[in-house]
Amino acid sequence: MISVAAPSSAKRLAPALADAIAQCMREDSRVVVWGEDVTIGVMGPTRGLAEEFGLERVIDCPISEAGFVGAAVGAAIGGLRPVVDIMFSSFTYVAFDQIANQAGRLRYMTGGQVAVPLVVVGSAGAAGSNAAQHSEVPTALFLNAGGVRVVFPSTPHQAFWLMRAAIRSDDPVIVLHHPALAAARGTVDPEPLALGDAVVHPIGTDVSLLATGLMAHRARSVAESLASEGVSVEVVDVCSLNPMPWKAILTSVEKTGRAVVVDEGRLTCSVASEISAGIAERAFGALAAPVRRLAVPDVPIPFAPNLEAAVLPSEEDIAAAAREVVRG
Amino acid sequence: MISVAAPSSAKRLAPALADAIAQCMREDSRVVVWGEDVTIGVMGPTRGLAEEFGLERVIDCPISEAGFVGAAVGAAIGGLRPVVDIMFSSFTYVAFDQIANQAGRLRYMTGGQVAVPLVVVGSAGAAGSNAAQHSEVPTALFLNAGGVRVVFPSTPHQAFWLMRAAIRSDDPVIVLHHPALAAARGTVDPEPLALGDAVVHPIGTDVSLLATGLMAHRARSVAESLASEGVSVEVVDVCSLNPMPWKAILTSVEKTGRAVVVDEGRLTCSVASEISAGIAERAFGALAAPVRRLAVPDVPIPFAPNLEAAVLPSEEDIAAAAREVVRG
Amino acid sequence: MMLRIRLFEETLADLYKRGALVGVVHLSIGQEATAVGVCSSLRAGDQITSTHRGHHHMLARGLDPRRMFAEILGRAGGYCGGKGGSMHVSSVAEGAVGANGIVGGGIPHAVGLAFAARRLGTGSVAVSFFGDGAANQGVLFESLNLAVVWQVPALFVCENNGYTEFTPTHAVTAGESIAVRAAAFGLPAGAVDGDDVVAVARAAGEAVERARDGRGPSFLECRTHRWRGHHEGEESYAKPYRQAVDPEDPIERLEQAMRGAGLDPVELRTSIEAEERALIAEALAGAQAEPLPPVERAFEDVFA
Amino acid sequence: MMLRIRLFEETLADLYKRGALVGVVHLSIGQEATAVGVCSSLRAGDQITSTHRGHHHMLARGLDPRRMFAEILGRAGGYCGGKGGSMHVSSVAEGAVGANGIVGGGIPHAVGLAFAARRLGTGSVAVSFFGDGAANQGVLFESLNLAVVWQVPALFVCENNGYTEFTPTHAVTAGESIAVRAAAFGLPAGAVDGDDVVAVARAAGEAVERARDGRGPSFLECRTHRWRGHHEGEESYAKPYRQAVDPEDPIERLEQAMRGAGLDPVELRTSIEAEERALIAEALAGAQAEPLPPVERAFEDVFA
Ligand SMILES: Cc1ncc(C[n+]2csc(CCOP(=O)(O)OP(=O)(O)O)c2C)c(N)n1
Ligand SMILES: Cc1ncc(C[n+]2csc(CCOP(=O)(O)OP(=O)(O)O)c2C)c(N)n1
Ligand SMILES: [Mg+2]
Ligand SMILES: [Mg+2]
Repeated sequence: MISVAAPSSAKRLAPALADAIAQCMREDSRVVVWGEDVTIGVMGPTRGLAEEFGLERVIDCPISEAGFVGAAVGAAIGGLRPVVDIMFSSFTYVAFDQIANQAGRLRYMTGGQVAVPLVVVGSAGAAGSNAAQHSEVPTALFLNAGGVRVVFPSTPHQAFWLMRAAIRSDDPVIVLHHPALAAARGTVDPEPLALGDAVVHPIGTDVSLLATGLMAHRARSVAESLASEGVSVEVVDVCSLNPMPWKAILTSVEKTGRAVVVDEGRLTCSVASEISAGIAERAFGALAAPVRRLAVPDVPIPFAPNLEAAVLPSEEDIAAAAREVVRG
Repeated sequence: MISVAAPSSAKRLAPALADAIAQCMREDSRVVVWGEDVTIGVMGPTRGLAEEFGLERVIDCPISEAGFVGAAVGAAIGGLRPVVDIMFSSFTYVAFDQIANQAGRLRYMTGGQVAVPLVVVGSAGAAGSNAAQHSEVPTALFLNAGGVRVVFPSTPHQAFWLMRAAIRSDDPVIVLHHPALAAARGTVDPEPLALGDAVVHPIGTDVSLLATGLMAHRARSVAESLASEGVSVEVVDVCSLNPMPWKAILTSVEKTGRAVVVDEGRLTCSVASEISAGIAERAFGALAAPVRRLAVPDVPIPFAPNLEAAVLPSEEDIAAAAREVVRG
Repeated sequence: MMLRIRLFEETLADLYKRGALVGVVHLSIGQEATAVGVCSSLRAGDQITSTHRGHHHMLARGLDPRRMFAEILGRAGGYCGGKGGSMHVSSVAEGAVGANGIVGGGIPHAVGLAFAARRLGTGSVAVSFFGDGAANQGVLFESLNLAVVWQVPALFVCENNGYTEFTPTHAVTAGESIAVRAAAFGLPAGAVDGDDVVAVARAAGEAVERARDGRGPSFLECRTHRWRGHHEGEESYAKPYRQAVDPEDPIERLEQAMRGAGLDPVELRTSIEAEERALIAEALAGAQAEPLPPVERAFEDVFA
Repeated sequence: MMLRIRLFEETLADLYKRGALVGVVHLSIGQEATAVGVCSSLRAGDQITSTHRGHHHMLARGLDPRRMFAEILGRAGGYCGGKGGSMHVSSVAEGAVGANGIVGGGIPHAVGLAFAARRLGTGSVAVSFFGDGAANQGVLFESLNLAVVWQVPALFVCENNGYTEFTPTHAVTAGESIAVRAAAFGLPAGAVDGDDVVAVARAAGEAVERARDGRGPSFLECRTHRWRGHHEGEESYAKPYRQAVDPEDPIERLEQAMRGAGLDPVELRTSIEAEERALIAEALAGAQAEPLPPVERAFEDVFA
């Protein structure tokens, strides 16, 4: 779908998510929204929807994540397209069976009899001392559990198009958004993004930085600062994680021969590990240096601001790793 | 603890787990066991315990995984050492918050005030058409969630010593056992194993096969068959996954220069991915070929025997991959 | 229909004994009346969710015994192409979105199916079957609360056979009864003799009508008996654990009722039994003649 | 003690307004009586589990305001070394295993703590505080069932302030009352005026005694009021959502009671208030003087 006019006037990330949901709700009466306090839209993605679409389609839920995610699975099988705001994505742990073992398995177990067009949207990442149970990035859990698509937009443009693609998809899709990026600025351009896309920008020749969410922002600003040092950095924003945009990743790494994967999830069995292993398998010959992983060490996110900062990959960490793989 | 006599007369894997629990219960009255039908010991690890220790210490639970795993977290903080049999490890999804967000975070969130000496034991793997919800290997989910130790013994010797180590540990430990190996034969030798150990056998020089559980058995028999082809295979049984035995893994790979990681979990963000990425980072120079990953593709486990067999890494797959990395 | 279920399950028991089945098989012999009684008031478009022990629900819902056998035998012609098996038989087109291997896992699905039916104005209802053991899964209570708050056309049917696998459910279940627990969530909740197909049909019929009329969800506890073990082959490790029950036979109960009504069940039964035996035998033969699923199928159907 | 809580929380509200706090802060102003009433019958060795809104529980349990401020400010001297923060304040040594950021997450812990106390013969009890919103989490019902089946010395205290974040709880909660839900699980369950510290203390006292005597768990619903928003700073996005409540002041209620008993609270209050103000001011000053936690601490305490 190409158009000249901007598809959304949203100028910030969270409103772009809300606008994508609103447009889908206008186009398709099967789209309904539920979750805790979605009428107020505490978390952003559902703000303003209740006013336009009413309480029949925007429904505040009790604190029963397993129950209302499970109900959304049933509603999706029953012909609706539910968008569930789970608030913080770590609350999916309370509903993990419904996501992994139900939404992610039913189509297969029934031999393709059912589709589960369900969207679960939740915040992921550390944003100022929300501590261990409200700050983590569980992307890798969803990728390993399987059966669900996963996207993690880092700009309003990505947010609008990927949320739209998620709602229009016939598969369950987890949409993650970073609380520190809720107000991130940017315009929504007419070129759509689809599940499985990556955004390569800036273009560079010396090293590929592969990152998502807040880490993609840090990677882009590192690209700028390293340019002044004469290091040409390419950033691949892996805004879709399932499907994983291998083509974009491998094209970049085969060009630069060097890769640093930056991940706000925990290191072990992380997205960074997956991308590193996949590159090693598919582009070993092109590698001039081992793929470097930067991620949260295997610790929960601490509360104190100075400790929180210490466990997240910083721009300094990213720049240092990039220099290292380039200069050896 | 070294002794000349065999510490356990168990000759099969599941009884070795049960014997380890029994010995710990004799030594330490704080050790209690609960879960569904643990008095009958449906799954094996608790069989016979009720008869010796009575219903005060071996407790049948209602189908309330979140409740009784959470209760075990509380009991562990309160001074007991609960061993919870969750039956099939995929049932942990129903209790995932209690494992990941509670058992795995409380020590950290409280600044070290509490220890959570909890063991959760469950079967992992496909064993003859138990289908999608009773056959998977969720190891990577626990490794990425963090805060919990994970072991996955493949022999009676490993089963006895690692279960013993798990119960004596002050950390939460997930003990996985493969349903197809419940009756696997072997003797329990006096040399103990600790959390973080790997078992390297057979020794070889051409290629390292890194595997766990049923896949470790397949790797060992591939080692035998390839020997007849003149390929010298070393098998590293990664029976402890957290702590990950990096030293044993790297020592082997630096010697052979070639590695195939065989994993019964799903490929994406798998243990295989983690080991591959870790080797690439730490032993890149020693690699004569890219690390190969063999795992279940990103599909649930199907019911039909021929389909189930098709999604699991077979001895043929393993042998082929080993030949490939050796002969290039 | 109860006879068909009985014969279908006896056939599986026999196949299991002869080593002709793979996986774990949970039979419903003794529980026929709950499935038949409840499904008797359902129509096309209605959906049921079921459990690991769900063959009777599926047959009562009208599924084809041949395709069910084929699924349980892991053949290409099975309802799920052999990818689901005994615990996951389903036929969405026939109003059975399916069985679930996770106890309680299917209960919230019924709430969502009922919500969708109401929103789409189909006039359909959703029924969730689950056991007494499932009455200790928190998600049941979350589902009851949602169903009542949303006033969706759903019926929750607890098949209380007294056992949670090998544990007598009363030993791990507090409170007066499961129905009483449900009632505390503000929906009509009653208990009925689950071996009396007429009583079950009457109670379920009222509840389904209530749901269709937009008068909200209901809960029905059916007290029944499990004749066989938790699953076939359990003797291998389960010591005798059952209290002496003297299980009632729902089929005989129906025949008594007929006699009470001055009808002679014998003739009817013999004729029906002959028919059903033939039907089941043919279904099994047809299923056994089915090919295995092609291997490529293992890698399909993860995503749309 | 109610005054101390009030002043502690007002101090935090003020700090928040001045931008001196990080993270999300949920205050307990208006709910002092439940915490104080319940904790008044606890002794050393007993343990409480708490929630995201737990400062009042911790203070009522006797924790040190200075170390609490330090934790909430993310300082080295905080109870959790600054790694927990407002939602995770805890002091195991003082009988508060701690607050939980996951609604309902701490409830089963109390069952296990009580089980351990009984098995180890300590004579201690475990109390779990949670809100009315948590009464829709399935794990609550699983925990009630376990506690009754196991007959452990536990007390479940539901602080019903009428709100689940910004949603009036009655709008998402079916059934007559939360206490009625609990009663269906077969334990003594009652509701009490949660703003009347004397009534709460009496009811909780009986329940704690019952637990200590080995007569099993109890459930207590305390009906109270939340004076402030769900958390500080919510005005930024939460449109006015509160029905006009005319919240009762537990402190004034106590003073009325004293008057009723012929005592003059004024003098007492002025003296206590002066003391407490000094104590809180000193505690805050002490906390603010604390250093930040050393960065190495971020990488410790994952495993024993
Ligand atoms: C979440 C979960 N926990 C445990 C099991 C193992 N399991 C399978 S059937 C069963 C007993 C179920 O009892 P009930 O609900 O009464 O059904 P019944 O077997 O009596 O028909 C258990 C514990 C499971 N499948 N899922
Ligand atoms: C599992 C989970 N779901 C949702 C949340 C977000 N949340 C935090 S507090 C809260 C409301 C809790 O209401 P209640 O239990 O009544 O406690 P109160 O805030 O009124 O003290 C919610 C929904 C959470 N922390 N955990
Ligand atoms: Mg039962
Ligand atoms: Mg509340």
